[in-house]
Amino acid sequence: MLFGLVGAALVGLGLFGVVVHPHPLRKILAFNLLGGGVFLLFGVIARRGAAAGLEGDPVPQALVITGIVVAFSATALAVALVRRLFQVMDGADR
Amino acid sequence: MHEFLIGAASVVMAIVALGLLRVLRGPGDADRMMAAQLLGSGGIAALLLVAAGTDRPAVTDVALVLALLAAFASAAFVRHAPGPRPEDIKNT
Amino acid sequence: MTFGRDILTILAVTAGVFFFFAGTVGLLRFPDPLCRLHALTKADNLGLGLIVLGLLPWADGVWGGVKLVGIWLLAQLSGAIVTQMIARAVRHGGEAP
Amino acid sequence: MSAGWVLNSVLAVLVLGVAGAIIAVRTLFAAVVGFVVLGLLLAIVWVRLAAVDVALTEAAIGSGVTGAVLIAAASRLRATEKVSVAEQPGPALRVGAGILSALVAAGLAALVVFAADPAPSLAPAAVAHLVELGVGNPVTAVLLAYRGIDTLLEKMVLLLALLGVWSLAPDMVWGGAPEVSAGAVDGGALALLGRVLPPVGIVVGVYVLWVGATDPGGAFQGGAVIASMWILALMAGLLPAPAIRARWVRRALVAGPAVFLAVGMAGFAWPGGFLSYPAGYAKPLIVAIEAALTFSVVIVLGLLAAGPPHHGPGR
Repeated sequence: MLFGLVGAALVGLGLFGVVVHPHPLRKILAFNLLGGGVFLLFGVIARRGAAAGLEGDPVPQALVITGIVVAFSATALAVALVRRLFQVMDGADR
Repeated sequence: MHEFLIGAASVVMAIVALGLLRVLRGPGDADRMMAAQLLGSGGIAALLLVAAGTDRPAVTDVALVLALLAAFASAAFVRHAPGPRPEDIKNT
Repeated sequence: MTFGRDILTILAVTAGVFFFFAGTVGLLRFPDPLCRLHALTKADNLGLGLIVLGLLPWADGVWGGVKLVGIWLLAQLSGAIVTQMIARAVRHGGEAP
Repeated sequence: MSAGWVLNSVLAVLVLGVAGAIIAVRTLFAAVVGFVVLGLLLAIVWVRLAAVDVALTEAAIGSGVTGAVLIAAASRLRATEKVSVAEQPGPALRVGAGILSALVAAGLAALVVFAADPAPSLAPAAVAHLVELGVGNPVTAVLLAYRGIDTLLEKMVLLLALLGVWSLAPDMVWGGAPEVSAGAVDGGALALLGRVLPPVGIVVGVYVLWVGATDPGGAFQGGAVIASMWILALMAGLLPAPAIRARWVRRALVAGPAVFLAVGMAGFAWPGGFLSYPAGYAKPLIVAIEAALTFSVVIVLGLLAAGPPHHGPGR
């Protein structure tokens, strides 16, 4: 429950950062923050679903694991895009 | 005893978190990495304490992975640390 | 026997927490990066080491104890190397204190 | 329970503080270090939420590999920081974004506070077939048996992301190798780390993969640990970064999904459905898929972190 509220706050902070920060890398960071908040919400839902001798519902937990891996691949792609963007912009300036 | 171990984990986390002020203050990026390194050791210690305090030995594996990867971020930092590098001058 | 074990754990863990405290104070209060690095290594070595020592009696069998010591050694090894790398970065980067 | 409550509160305050700092701090590098720290804190939070599998994933991928990618990017883009200061948003946008974010966060918080009671749970359904599968870890069972298709598609997402990263290379270097190593400028400390850590790391990675059948762990966590060791060796310049047109790279990338698909297709012939395992063979098949997946995950994660090719195949 406590961590659920933390998750909600992370989503809010991340959203704010995505909108407000002009630098694309900061936007990527903020977006990962937002994602982390959503994962935490899932974690709290999983914990509440403790049953059948388990301490948490394994289905949301598995979803979060998949989510973390997908978030990493998206981040790596976004970082590569940003680096290429700045390379191209540098070239255009000169 | 379990209460003591969990309590000790809280204290360790709270203490090393103070070191995070260095991340904010800097001044250099090296100082920031140091604070992160300290929090890494603190996190490992807290996880070990939690593993013993909640009788969940699997948590030790998380500490093991953290200990292994603690050096990884610092290595990435050193690899790209500012300073004259022949290849940097060539590429930028 | 149990009593002695508990005393050992409490003493070692408390001492370990103290070294983390000392390391943090050093990191915050020492004037230049190399001094701060020096403070950091104390926390890394002794703080974690004492906590591992205190937890050894609680380890999950011999294998669990080996894993605990292994984690400490790993942290030692990478801590030592990383510290040296950061020190070099401080010197070459010319980050004046 | 009181000590546990204290620990949870300390963690909650820390996570919020670090998250706030990531958004508020002015220098890019401080924000990235904050993100690495946040990953570590979240790993501990996951342990407190009794989700040790997720904690391992967060420690290995969320903090470790992502952190390395972001630190590298932040160092390379240091020069671009000042350019964008001129594009700071005005106060109106800030206030608007603040209100919007606060509303979203409040809505989610309300969801948490007024959550459905009793909480819905699929845990009993997940436990029901564990004995038949021969897998002791329910999360592994969900990932590879009940919802195997999600995991298969996740592998495809990783491959697509890698293709996307590669496509960003200029035409003339297509098929070449990414640039990861800097040569031994740091006097050998990095090279020492690159020599000493990977042997330990590979053992730990295989261990994490192996215990995944019964205890927290699994293909992605183990794969991420081994992948970071590979990247470390690449950074230290001990191994050459592979050219992306190399045949072994392509084969390694498809090996995991190919084994997964083959088992899935075989499911049509024998037990009667895509990705269904024949009775009695579930555990060996799951372990085989995990081993193949780990191998591909290592290569995909490593190459994703390495970035697009930097110099042409000819050189």
